[in-house]
Amino acid sequence: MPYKKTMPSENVLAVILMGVFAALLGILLLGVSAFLGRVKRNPEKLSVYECGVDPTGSARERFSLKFYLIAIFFLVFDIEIIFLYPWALIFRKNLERGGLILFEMMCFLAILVVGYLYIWKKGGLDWK
Amino acid sequence: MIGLTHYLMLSSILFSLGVLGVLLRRNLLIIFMSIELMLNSVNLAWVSIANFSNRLDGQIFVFFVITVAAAEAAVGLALIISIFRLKPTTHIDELNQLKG
Amino acid sequence: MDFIDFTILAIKIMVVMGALLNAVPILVWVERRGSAFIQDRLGPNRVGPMGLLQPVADVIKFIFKEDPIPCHVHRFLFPIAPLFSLIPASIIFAAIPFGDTLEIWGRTITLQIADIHIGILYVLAVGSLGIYGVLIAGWSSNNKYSILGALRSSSQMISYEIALGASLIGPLLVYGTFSLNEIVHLQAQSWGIFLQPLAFLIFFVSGFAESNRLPFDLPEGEAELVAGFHTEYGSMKFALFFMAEYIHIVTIAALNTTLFWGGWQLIPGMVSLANVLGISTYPHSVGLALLKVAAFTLKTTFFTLIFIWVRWTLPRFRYDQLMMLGWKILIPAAFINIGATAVLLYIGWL
Amino acid sequence: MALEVILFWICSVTSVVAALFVILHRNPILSALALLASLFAVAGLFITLQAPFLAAIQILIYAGAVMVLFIFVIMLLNLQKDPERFAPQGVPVTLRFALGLWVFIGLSIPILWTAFTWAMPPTPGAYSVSHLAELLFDQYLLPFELTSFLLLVAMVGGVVLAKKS
Repeated sequence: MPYKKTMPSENVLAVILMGVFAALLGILLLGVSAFLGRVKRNPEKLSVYECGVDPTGSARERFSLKFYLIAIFFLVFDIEIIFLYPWALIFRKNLERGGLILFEMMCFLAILVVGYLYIWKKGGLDWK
Repeated sequence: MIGLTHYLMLSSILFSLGVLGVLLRRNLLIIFMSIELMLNSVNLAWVSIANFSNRLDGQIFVFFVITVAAAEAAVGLALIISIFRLKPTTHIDELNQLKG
Repeated sequence: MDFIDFTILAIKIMVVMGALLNAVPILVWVERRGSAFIQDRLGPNRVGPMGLLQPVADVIKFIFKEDPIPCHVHRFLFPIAPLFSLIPASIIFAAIPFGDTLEIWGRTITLQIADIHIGILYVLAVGSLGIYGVLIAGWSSNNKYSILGALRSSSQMISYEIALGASLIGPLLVYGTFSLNEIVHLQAQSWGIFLQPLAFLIFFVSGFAESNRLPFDLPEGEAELVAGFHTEYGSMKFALFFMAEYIHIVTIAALNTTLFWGGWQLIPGMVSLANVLGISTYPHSVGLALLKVAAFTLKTTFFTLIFIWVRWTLPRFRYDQLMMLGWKILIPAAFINIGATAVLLYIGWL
Repeated sequence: MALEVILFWICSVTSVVAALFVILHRNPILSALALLASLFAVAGLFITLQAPFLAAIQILIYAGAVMVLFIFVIMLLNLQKDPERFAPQGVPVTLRFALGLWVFIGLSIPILWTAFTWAMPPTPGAYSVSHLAELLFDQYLLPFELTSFLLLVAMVGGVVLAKKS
């Protein structure tokens, strides 16, 4: 299939153009609706939505740390996946040079599986 | 033409903005963000030198710098949270007792 | 990048974005009629024949309904938040090849907006930005329900994103290239599904969780959290979130067909069949190219309908079941799939 | 070529302006979003420097995971606007500003002074991602294996610190 390999900067232009198109569309719709749908302001409508009950206390008191733990694990496993990508890319090509590449990644994954089991046992993953 | 000096000047501007952020601001989180900014400008310098010297080693270092920066951010923010639990403030000047 | 290339690019973007935006009202109509059919009731049939004009009525309602910005809300971030989830959802489509090359007036046009050399990584990177729409909407509306809903739905999207990323490594091992265009070319003989069935399963399930669709839409569960992160959102801003969700569904369905079901390849082994029957597989004939685009759209609509069909049949997960499935079942399964594919490739079976 | 120059100037201006916003803004969430914009601009610069793989990783890890962690912490500790931008007590602000400026001058003098001459001008598209991957897995194998220990430590550290309830 002879097709012209597009240069990275042309791809960036295409992506930026598409992003601008979507953004303009969103802003256009918001603008039209803000212009056409006149807002009749009254205090009841603009207050915090609490199923009709008056809001009590500040909206943002502290939350359980569970969300924070999940974010840390997400970050660490995301980095792990980042290392898997270049490995997966050249895995098939490097198979001729013997299984060294397979062994390298298995050590990398083994250490992280130890970490995963540690988290599992320490209860980082389960949700009360 | 965009030469290497353009990129290195840009990364030095970003680096000094990060240093300014660390020095001027008293909020722990903003200091942490300016450290990420400094790391980011170092990455930019690495990649531009790698590109202009036609070698890939610079890109590998950036790969590892991003990994270390992310792991450091995770543990650093865990520290900030445990400090916040002792004393509900992220204002750096109030954290001057070693006790607790 | 001369002027003609630019216009071709602009036309391609217009066509794709037009198709995406028209798909949203059609999907709304299909969802309403489909759910009615499944629950054995009629569904909208007042506006126009068989309720076909119902989506048009919705759009008009959304435009004319007043859209109050409540006073306690962050003035700058509140109206911007829907764009944060609309833009990443529609940008992913730039890398998806919806057809083979087309030859008109001596110029070969690749039916793909941007043949990005790191296709799979680009899709994952932009996909991971969808979380910001949820987070900023939840934070800026300054309301207890929306903040808790935002935290819950973004931590759900986070945990299923690892499974999504890990499941994409299986096909990458087999194909050995990031570019989605080459992946579709490699699937001429046998589609990805036959080589990587487990990866398809994990990708499909975490696709549901990424787009907050049932059975994973607990944060919008009507009973507990009122409406999750978009509690304070009025007419058009809510419609934008709604549109972003539907575009996200179509994008995940399109990714599914590109990676596992042979993108625009008509049937597996199509080339050998054509040789047997003697049909000219002249690569650039317009008829064949349009047939391939039709094959791609057919498969994508099939998977989008499955999204809608699942929504009206499966009950909703409890939150701890949802997180348990994500962390304790999908992620180990994805890593087992990676190890198994690597070992099979090493032995030489795959 | 004109595209590369335009892309360079757009990305560099946005990254500097966004970096300024990170420092000057009093509301932590807005400075987090400004840092996000700066990361995107630097990712764009990576693309003009023929490192698309790094641009994707920068967006995936930095913008997609680290910044989400920051916003989670900001929402978790529900931080409000800082009372004042630069706290007056401690070392006077002008001295701190001068120190920052001194760092900038110290950095930019050698850069501007040396005329960079390279044996070969950068050949566009010389290296692809698979070159990077092959280099990673044979010459830089040791750091690669050590990063798994680093990740293990980060995981264990995060759990121990955060679960001390």
